[in-house]
Amino acid sequence: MLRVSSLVKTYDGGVQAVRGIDFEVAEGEFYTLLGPSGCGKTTTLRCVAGLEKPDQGEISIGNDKVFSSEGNTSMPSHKRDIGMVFQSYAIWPHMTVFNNVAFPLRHSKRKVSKSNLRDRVMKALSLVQLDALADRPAPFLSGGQQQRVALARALIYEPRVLLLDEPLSNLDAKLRDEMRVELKQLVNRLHITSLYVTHDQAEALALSDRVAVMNQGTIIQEGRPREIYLQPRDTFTANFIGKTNLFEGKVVDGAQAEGMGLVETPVGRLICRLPNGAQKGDNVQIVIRPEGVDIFQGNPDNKINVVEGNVIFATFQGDSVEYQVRVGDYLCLVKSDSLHEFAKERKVSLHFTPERCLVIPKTKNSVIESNQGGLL
Amino acid sequence: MLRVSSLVKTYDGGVQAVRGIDFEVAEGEFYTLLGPSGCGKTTTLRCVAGLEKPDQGEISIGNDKVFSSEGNTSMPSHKRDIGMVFQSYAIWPHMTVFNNVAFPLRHSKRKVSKSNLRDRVMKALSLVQLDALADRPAPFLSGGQQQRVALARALIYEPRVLLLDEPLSNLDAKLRDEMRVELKQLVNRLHITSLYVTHDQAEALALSDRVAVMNQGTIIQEGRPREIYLQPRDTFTANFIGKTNLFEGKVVDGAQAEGMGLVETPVGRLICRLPNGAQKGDNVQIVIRPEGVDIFQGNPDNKINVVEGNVIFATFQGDSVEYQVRVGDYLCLVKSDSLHEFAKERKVSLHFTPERCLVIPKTKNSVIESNQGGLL
Amino acid sequence: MTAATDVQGLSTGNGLLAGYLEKINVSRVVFVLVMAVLAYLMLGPLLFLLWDSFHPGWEIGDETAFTLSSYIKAYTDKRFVEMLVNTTIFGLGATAFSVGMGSIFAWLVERTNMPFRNVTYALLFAPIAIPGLVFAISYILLLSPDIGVLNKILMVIFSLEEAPFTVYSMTGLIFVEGLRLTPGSFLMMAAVLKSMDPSLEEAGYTTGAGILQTARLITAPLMLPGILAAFIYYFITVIESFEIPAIIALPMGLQLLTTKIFFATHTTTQMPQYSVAAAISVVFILASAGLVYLYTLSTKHSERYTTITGKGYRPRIIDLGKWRYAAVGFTVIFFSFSVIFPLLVLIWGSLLPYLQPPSLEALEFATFDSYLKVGNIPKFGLAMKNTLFVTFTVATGTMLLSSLAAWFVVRGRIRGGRIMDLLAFLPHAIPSIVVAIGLIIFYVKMHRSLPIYGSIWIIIIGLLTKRISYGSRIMIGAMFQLHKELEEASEVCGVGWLKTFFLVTLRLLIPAFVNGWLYSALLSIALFTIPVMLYTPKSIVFSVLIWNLWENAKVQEACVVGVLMVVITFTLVFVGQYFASRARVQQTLT
Amino acid sequence: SAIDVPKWWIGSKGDYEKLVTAAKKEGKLVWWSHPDPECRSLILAPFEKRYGIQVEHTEYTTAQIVQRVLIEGAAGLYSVDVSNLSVHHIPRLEKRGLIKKLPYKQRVKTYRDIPEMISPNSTALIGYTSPRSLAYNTKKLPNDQVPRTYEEVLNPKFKGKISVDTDLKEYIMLAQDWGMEKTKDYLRRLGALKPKFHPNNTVITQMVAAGEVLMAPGTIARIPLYEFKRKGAPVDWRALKPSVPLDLLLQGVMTHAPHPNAAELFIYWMHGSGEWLAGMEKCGGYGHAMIPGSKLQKKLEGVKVVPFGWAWGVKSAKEGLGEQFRKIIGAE
Ligand SMILES: Nc1ncnc2c1ncn2[C@@H]1O[C@H](COP(=O)(O)OP(=O)(O)OP(=O)(O)O)[C@@H](O)[C@H]1O
Ligand SMILES: Nc1ncnc2c1ncn2[C@@H]1O[C@H](COP(=O)(O)OP(=O)(O)OP(=O)(O)O)[C@@H](O)[C@H]1O
Ligand SMILES: [Mg+2]
Ligand SMILES: [Mg+2]
Repeated sequence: MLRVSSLVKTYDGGVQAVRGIDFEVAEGEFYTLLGPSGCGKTTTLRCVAGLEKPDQGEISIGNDKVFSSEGNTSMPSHKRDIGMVFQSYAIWPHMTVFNNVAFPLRHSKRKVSKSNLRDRVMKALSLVQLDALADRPAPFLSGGQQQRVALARALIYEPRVLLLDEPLSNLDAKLRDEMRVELKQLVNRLHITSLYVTHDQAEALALSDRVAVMNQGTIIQEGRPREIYLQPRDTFTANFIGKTNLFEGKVVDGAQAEGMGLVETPVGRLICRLPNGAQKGDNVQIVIRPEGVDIFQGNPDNKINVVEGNVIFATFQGDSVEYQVRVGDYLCLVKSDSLHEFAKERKVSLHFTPERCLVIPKTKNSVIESNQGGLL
Repeated sequence: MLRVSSLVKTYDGGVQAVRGIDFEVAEGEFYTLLGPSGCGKTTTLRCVAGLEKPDQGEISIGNDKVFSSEGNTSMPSHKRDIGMVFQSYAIWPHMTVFNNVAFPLRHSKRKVSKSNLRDRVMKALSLVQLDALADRPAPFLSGGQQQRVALARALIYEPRVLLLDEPLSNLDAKLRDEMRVELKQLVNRLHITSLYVTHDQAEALALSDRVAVMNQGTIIQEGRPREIYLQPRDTFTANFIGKTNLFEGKVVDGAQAEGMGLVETPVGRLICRLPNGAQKGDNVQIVIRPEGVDIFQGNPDNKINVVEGNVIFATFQGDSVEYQVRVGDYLCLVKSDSLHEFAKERKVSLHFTPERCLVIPKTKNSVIESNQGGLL
Repeated sequence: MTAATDVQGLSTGNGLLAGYLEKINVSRVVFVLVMAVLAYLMLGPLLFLLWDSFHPGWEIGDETAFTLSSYIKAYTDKRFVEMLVNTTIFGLGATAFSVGMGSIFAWLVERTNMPFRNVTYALLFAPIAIPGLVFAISYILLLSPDIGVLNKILMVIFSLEEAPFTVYSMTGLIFVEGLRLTPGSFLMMAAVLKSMDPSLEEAGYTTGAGILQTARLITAPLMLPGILAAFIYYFITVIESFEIPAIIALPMGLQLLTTKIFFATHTTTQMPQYSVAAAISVVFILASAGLVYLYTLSTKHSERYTTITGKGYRPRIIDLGKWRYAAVGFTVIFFSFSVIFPLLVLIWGSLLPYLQPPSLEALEFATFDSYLKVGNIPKFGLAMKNTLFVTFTVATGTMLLSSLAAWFVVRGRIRGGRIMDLLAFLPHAIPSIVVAIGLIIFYVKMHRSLPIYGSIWIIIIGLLTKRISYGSRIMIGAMFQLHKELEEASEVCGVGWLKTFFLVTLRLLIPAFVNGWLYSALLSIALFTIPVMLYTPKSIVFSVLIWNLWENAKVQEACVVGVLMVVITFTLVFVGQYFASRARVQQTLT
Repeated sequence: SAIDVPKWWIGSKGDYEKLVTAAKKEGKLVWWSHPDPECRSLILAPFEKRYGIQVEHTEYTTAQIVQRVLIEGAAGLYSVDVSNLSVHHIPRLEKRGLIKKLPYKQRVKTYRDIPEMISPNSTALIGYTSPRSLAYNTKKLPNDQVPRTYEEVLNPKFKGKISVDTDLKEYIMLAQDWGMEKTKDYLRRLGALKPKFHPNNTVITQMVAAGEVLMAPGTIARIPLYEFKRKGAPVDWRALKPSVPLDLLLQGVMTHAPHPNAAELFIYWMHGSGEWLAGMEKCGGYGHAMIPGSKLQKKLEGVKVVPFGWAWGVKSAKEGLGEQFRKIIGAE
């Protein structure tokens, strides 16, 4: 339904915002661009919307080539038949809810009869559960309601593609959770092709059919949420999607059963999942999610993948407690059940579940960032 | 250190923003006001800061009564010796980082010598790891850096109380996590009395020594994070702090061991933790957090507190999967390990850990909200 | 699916015209149109000015070769340096005074709980409508060392030998001119203040800086780009104006550049020398271009100063406490000078056969006759009708054009936005008399193809040319504050650029539009140089009527019409404020 | 025919009939002249009534008028029939062929009898004359202290209390009588008294009336002085000795007048009939010092009058005498 190829966009100031991006979104698919601030997500989306003119590349929606640097075509925004939800919602404050939603039908080429208009607007509003507020002036809405108006306005004319730029990021934490669920259900129900932009990994994982992790204007990894989280292909993805313990290591024995192998790490030898083709002696990196580490007291029955350490810091997070545990010279992040809490300075044992110890080839750009476990 | 009593504030428009609030923050304590948008958190904070004039009540900082409606005293902001971090940071764009931080020492009554000034500013900057950027103009900072400048500016003169109004809410999800850790460490280190405002429960739980849950201008419950999350005193708190399964129930047997009792619920009889004084026949509500429910397949060994249901919806969240499981007429929220996932429509068993089934007395205002488990 | 068919139509080559029309980028077309209109409005007078300065007498058909004589005459005048120095002092002084006052009032009205803020807002407009001549003379009646009432009173109270003040001094001149320009700079500064996040100031208080310190160290520097813009605009206004200097500077023999222009163009003992006036105007134009360039340099990063709007932004009112009364006192004193005294003199003048210092004796002559006979003033009805037409057309035209230009300056991804900015600003530097002659020449020559010479339209064009600079300043400022996603949301959902501009952009900018409209309208009513030069019996307007009444010594009638103009002004201001505040209420809630 | 030839017409009857018939056919004429809306009916009504020709009058200053005529003329656009002009404008318009030579003296008795009324090339007519006198505030300046001569004006006690029109036209006229040196010297001495310079007559009269200045030598003794006095303002005027400058305001018919016959008839009628002069005198202040028996002529009897000479007007304009004088007195 939507195809973007070799997209390049450099801003006037010389900022290379997008450096050759390719992706395709199938009909009805929910596709997310996920990446840190400034990585070019919004730029890509705006190119698709026709609000920014790319320097190179091609963009097709359905069968229309809406942009092509070679063909020198560039269809203006208002002819692309897309819907867009903006980060600021961009609800027009001088209109009522009804008029906001009716606007695309009234003032674009797709005019409809008056009675038909009313029906369609009310249908769109009931879709987002706002039918009761149709006549309220837009400024008198809460954030979540405004967000829903923005959605209804983008959906009412059944655009071929729905573009969403961090639609939830201006909402309260609580409301964000609620709207996330609502949005997912709505999009599922309508089976609408969506391109979503966010820097919030939880959002991306929860909503998407497929996620593209972006950094510095390029796509680093593309895949289903599960793939992205559980099998990051490099440290950037691993780090960006959730918290991570990251160890340097060397493969000691690559011949264990079911793709498992033994790796020497600064916290000891760990049985890990090895990638295909990993050889003994390879320098690798090991990615272990905090929830892949069990924390307990006393001596374990099984000594495999178990190390000892001291609790440095414990953060109660409601549904879990996050610990920073010192193991030798390393700080390990551990996430565990919130019902019990290990006090600071307590001596504890950590068990690294072997199948959650992921080994990835060493890449050059693996910067150690501040919120990951790592060297003290 | 800070005492607020019977604080009332009504805005010109007639909005009763704060309706009688009392709390006390001990020296060095980190105290958080947590509540939904519009509940009066900011108003309370601004009253403490002297940016808003309360209608009634008393506010003391240290030994000074900075406001008293009876005594008719009202100390202006700049004499209260407080530090404040604004949601928008309010970094002055016409100054360098250094000058922003030096401002409070230069232009208030607490003037210091020039060499001393430089030292203190640089010390404050290194506290927030910005010493390298001292001479950069403020507009050329990223959000996280601006946030840290705002902190340094508020801390440099060692105010008696530090006030923070959603300082993290304008940051990216990733950055927010990082800054949360940083803030917690900094405040711990400096042992500074802090009053924090947020609507993000995760933030409140992770950062605070004590949390006050607010709603509609009043404090609903006050306590340590663990208390607030694990022992909410009513459904508002339970609901607002994290996701919750909420059942209506009737105590069937109040005489079980160790404060446990048997409660009849729409999903079956459950062994729950009973509050003191719960009597057989009492109508109650049962609060069970999604992570308090285990999900598995096949028949369990133990049939106690186990019910069967169908997976309606599964949301992959990275570190966990959230399920909506239909049990009879009820939708249960369940959170479990992300390594395995139960497909939609799958028949599963749920185990409600007895000690995580919390019984609270039935209150009138227990509205069933949209994001909790509940009637289908 | 319309888009799809369009593209097919294009690719198959069917309906070439339809395809071509589809391809036209509306915003580009409008850009070219606006650019053309601005260039048309501005290049006419500018080219005339330049050409005439090298070809003296060209305008009246003298056959003249290229010569530098006008420049030599203008710049080798032995008092030229004196003029330049005086003009600069006058310009800086009056601008500083009016922008300073404008900023103070903007701050008081927008940021504090000073009582009577709304009245203040409305009253600030009043001085614009009082005819400049009357405004200036009223200061002679007030502050002249010989007959000034205020001086007399002070001399009695403090038993002084000599009058404490004199209006005949550089200070007096600066004071009167500054008073007259305060309303406009107030509007500019209020817009700047409105766009500033109040928490920046609050951060000042919480760190221990007092109200005044915060105002000085934080509010003022943050407003700097806005202050600078207003300063440049008013500096040019001051050095180019002659209304007040004619009554106050001329008598004391104070030499300004505009004095020279006045003598060159308003002489009856020889032919007017527009070329000399033009040569001097080049100073204004260079000053404008230079200042605008400086402004662009100094505010390169001003976009970074723009507000972080959205959550957490709410207008905050500073409690002045006891200082409220001081603020009101200050306001009352200011208004006494800027509005009440001149207005009283105007009313006083409308009751008496000629202007005289207020006294009981004079009261004997007082009569309301002239009010009753106002209908007898020849052409009064026609002038009223024309004035309303001209005012509405000029104000509306100015603001529409300014809004479009502002869009391209602020949003346009089209190169040339900056040029458009300059095009809109430069006419401001061309003295009205030069604009008027330029227009006469142009439209006399064009008369066969475009017969608007002698019609009311030439007046409208003249006024439009001069007003566009203010309108565009106001709209550019406002446009910077409008989140562009509001417009993009409309385009994305299928609404074309032009419709979006009117349905969304302009609609949301109504408060600024109304302010700019009012100011343009009031100035179009009040200023007379251009209408007096361009009018015909059919296109007479109030300002001309007043001027002619004055010339015929019908001072009383002139004052009556002046009072009527003030009444119209207030009506316009109140109606305008009503609409603006309604639109504002809706918007501040976002 | 029904057309009565008036007594003032000295041309042939046929000429008159032809002129009137053609003029009536044109039905209107466009007259640009000095501001004066109230007198308009007094002055023009007799003409309009007698001939049924409508006069469209626009108030422009002579400077504005000559500008427009020249600019329009250069572009071949002609919208005015009869214009009010100053002395130095005439040769310029003649040179451009924009002002019409008419047989004034052959058609109208008054013009034949007082040939000074007609410009040397018979292209313009002196419509009215404007003596310049001393305006003074009657309340602040007792009658016995009012200067009688130009010399008395220079009394140091009047320092700063004198208003001077920035045009200095009166001194340009006086220079004909005094000679250049004396005039310049006088201006230098006047300048030393720090007079207040004002840009126009109404402002000057206003300042005298308000008492801001005591007197204004060289003020037009017509509107607004007359008007102010009539309304009770404490102002009066007096002709200063030794000589009274007399400004000449000319009327001329444009070569390409859209209504040539109406225009010609109008300008013949102007001083031919006497109705014009009567109207002007009734309406106040206006007059014609050259017409025997007129109010102004009587008033100036025995006074030395210095009219603006035709050649002098042109010469002084060419040399920029006004500017030179302004520099001497310190206004520019
Ligand atoms: N109009 C512009 N002119 C110049 N540079 C720009 C412009 N818009 C964006 N950029 C730059 O291009 C890069 C990519 O910006 P973009 O807005 O696409 O990032 P993003 O991934 O959406 O980030 P965020 O999560 O902060 O919204 C950034 O470095 C940004 O500073
Ligand atoms: N200046 C004001 N004038 C009138 N009403 C106000 C003003 N400021 C806040 N309110 C109202 O007072 C109530 C409490 O506002 P407050 O800002 O304290 O809420 P909050 O808890 O901080 O919410 P949020 O999380 O959205 O910041 C709200 O209903 C708000 O609309
Ligand atoms: Mg973005
Ligand atoms: Mg708040």
